[in-house]
Amino acid sequence: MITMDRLAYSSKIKDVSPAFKAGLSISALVYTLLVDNALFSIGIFALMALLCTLLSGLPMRRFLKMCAIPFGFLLIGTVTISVGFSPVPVGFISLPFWGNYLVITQAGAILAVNVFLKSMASISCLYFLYVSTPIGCLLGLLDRMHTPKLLTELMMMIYRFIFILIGMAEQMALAQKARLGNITYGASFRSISVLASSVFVGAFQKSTKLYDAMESRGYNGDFAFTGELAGMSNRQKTVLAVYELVLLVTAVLTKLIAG
Amino acid sequence: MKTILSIQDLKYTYPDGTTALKGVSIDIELGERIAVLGSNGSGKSTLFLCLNGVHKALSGSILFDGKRMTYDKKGLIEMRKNVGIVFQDPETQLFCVDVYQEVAFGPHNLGYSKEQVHNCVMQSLDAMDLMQFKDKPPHFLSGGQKKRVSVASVLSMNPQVILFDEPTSALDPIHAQRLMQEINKLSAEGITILMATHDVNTAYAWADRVLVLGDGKVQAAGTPPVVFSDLPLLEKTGLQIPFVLRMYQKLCEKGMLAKAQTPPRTIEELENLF
Amino acid sequence: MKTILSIQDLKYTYPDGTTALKGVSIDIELGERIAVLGSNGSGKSTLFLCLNGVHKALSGSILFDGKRMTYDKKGLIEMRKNVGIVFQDPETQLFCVDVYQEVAFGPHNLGYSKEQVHNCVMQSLDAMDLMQFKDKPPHFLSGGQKKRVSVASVLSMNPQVILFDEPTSALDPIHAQRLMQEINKLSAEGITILMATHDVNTAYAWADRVLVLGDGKVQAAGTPPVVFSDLPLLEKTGLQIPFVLRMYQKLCEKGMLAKAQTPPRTIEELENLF
Amino acid sequence: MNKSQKNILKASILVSMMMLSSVPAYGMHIAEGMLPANWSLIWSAIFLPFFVWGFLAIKKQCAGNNRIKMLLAMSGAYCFVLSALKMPSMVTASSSHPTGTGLGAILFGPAAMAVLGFIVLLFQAILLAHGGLTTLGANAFSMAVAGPFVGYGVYLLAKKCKAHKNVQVFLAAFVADLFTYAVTATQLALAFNNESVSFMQSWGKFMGIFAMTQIPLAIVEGILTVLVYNAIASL
Repeated sequence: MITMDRLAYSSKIKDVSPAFKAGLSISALVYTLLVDNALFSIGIFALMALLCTLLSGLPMRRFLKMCAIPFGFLLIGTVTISVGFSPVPVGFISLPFWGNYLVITQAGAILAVNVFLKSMASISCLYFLYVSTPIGCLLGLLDRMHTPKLLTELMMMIYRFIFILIGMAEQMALAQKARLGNITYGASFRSISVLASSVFVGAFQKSTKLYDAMESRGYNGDFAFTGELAGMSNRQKTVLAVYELVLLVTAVLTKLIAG
Repeated sequence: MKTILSIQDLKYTYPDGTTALKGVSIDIELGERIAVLGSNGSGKSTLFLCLNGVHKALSGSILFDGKRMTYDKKGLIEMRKNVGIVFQDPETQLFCVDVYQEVAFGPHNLGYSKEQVHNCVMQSLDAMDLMQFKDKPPHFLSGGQKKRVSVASVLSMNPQVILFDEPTSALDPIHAQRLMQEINKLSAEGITILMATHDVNTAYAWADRVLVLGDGKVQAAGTPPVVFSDLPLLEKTGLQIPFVLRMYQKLCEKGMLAKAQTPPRTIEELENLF
Repeated sequence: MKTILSIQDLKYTYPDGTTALKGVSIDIELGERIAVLGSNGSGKSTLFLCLNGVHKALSGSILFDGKRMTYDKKGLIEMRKNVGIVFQDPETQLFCVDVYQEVAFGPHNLGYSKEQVHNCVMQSLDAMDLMQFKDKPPHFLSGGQKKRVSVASVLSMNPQVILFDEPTSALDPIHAQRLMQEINKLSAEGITILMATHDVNTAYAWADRVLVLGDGKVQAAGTPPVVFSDLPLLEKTGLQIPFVLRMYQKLCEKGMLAKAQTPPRTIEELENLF
Repeated sequence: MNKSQKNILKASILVSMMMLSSVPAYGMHIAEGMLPANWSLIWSAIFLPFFVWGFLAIKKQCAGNNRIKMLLAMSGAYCFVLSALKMPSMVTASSSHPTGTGLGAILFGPAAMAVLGFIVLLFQAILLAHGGLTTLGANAFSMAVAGPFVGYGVYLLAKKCKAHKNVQVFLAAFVADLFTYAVTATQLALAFNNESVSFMQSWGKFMGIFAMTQIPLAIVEGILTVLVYNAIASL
């Protein structure tokens, strides 16, 4: 499985303060939701595309490819939103439906486009955070923000275990394929069910070994975040403050103009 | 000699962009024993997965018994029936509830009738001396037993070629030796065997031919004494000279031993020259 | 010589009833290199887990530097600080988010301050040549790199004794050789090393002393030439004679070589005798 | 395979014929940014008490037993992998994701699922770009609370009625799946209704889309869960 966390390690700003990067990303995300304006969404999307490519060094092609991941199911969702009901045919499209009509009106279409743009903009905000910040730093940031310890502990362990299990599942899927495990639909079905149960058993067998390994290095129930987190420099603090101000002003202006 | 597998300019790139095979060509004769050498990442595992149709080659072709391999359903069934892979780690090769079902997995997928499946399973279990473990879950067997189950699970499809990926790597010497005997038995029955290994001594003693892979290409292919006498090649690919060959050459060089017609392959053969 | 670990009549039975150690006694000297041989199930891994306090011995005792090991919190911390284990499969040894934290896990558990932890981590990362992978999660690393991380994660606790469980088993020759060099470097710095292995040739060439386990008991312990010349023992424990020793003995027997003071341990030493 | 499993397999093949292969599966996660800010907050607030309850339950379980903490983490990782498994589909390589909430609830209990489900959703957002942060509350409520709870309830009920074990497990997974989708549809309908489209109409739209794509999937997942559960139980 190709996961997105791989991208963060080739980022130009991977060692920059995660709080700074989270500040850039999360505040833009919040404003996108609050302002809820198509032009504002487009602006945020463009801003994040710039941050991802110029600041973090992600190739543009890669960024667009990533944007295509949620595109498909966002489209279905938003098309559904755009559909209205009417006793008479109105709008661009109307389909007879149990005595009424399924219609797409201008209002419906605008709502759908708005939701679509807002969603893409929000996704791009998170993408910036993901492609610039290794997971270790994100979890460190959560820890720094006084997330309950048990929760960060579980998250840190789960992150690593996910890849242990994925590795196992992928190897197993290859071995199944090599013995025609996916040759018919029935075979695939059987394969996936034995795979899921086998991974379950494997998970618990591996957990014993991992626990031994943890104990052998003195594990006493304290699985703390021990990494190093870069702090925010004064320059970054200034940049972030200006950034917030610009966002705020733009947001207010957009709201005023759009009514 | 009849060519059973003919590989022509095979190329393969993983979805993440890593090019694992950069044009591999080799003909494999029926009944041959081939040792495949090469460091990790040299493309051994990828080659095996291509030969069995799990990975679809980007370009180039694989001919089985003269017929070009196709990736439609019929072609894949053909290929996976005829070429079996025994993976390195039995832990991830075994996934069924018990040994019987594990061994039945392949024949079942070939669409055999219940009786046919049963016969195939029984034969392979017998061949691998696993009858007593028939109803046990594979997860609870020992390493050596698991390995034998993984061989049986491939054998039950009656393949003509079996690819072994470092079969003895996790086994202790007793079980490793036993497995090698089983492999030799299969070879004696006419099954063509390719074995990926890191152990130059085993490769030298066992193989009819050695295939050295490196950087996704064939670096050398030939009989063990020829390949392992090629010092620049060994240097380049990080391989060591097998003990027996090195000793033999040294002894000849010092005049302590007369040159034999063919260099000895095992320590016993070497000792017999004394 | 100073005895660093003294094991006296150690017994261990798993919760499922399997008795893995039936009374193991041995003294280990400071700075020794000991190869632990024995088939799978002979008790090697269990012994290692006992020596580090992960398994609590049923009876018998372990003395570290003359002090009897206790299983209270302080005693366990002592033991785990002083005796580190590098497990066979790095995949199930590594559990942290990135390499830095993996290596910091041990020192952190020892209650070190942030600076101390940082220093320990940096030193071990440097020693294992891993600085460039500091921020990467283990699943982005190759097998050889993972192995080095698992060594670094033990090294950062500054143990006096390190137990290696088949360190080179999954590595290709180049990476195996490199790891052996790292292990030798640690040994040269005075760290006592126990290495479980199936490879008699490595054991013979590398070890100061060989410990043969079988059926949960010590079958033999002594210098490699002595242990490997004991044919009934080898027969009983399924071990083969190391190639160099066998060759040397054969050549001496045939009168082609004069007996040396001590038998050669490596192929180079053997060749120098010619 | 025993006889009942075989029958189930046959049935599953039949069911899969019903699957509308041309309709791409609708992700059951609400995408990032799709919900208006107020609904994001409301659903987070609704999810919070369940989360706290699950968290306290886990904390009590883990107290003084570090091994349990690790087993829980392993269970969470397993839930992630389960939800990322590619389901076989009839045509081409198109695939969709089973939720695994039913199985998770049976194996680990609904309280643990509230926390583990939350973490799994977070990692799905980070690693796979499925779902998101602002919709985490809504998604967590539907997938980590509503689905598992109702699924688990149905499981207990079926147990009480002395239904066949396979039926218990099937119903748990099937209902957990459907209920998750129904809650998601409700969440979307609540957020997207106005003068021209009433709540009920909006709900009908989203349920309609789900019914087309997810009912067959829920059946398939139910059968799959039975097979997995039996395989696990037989070990």
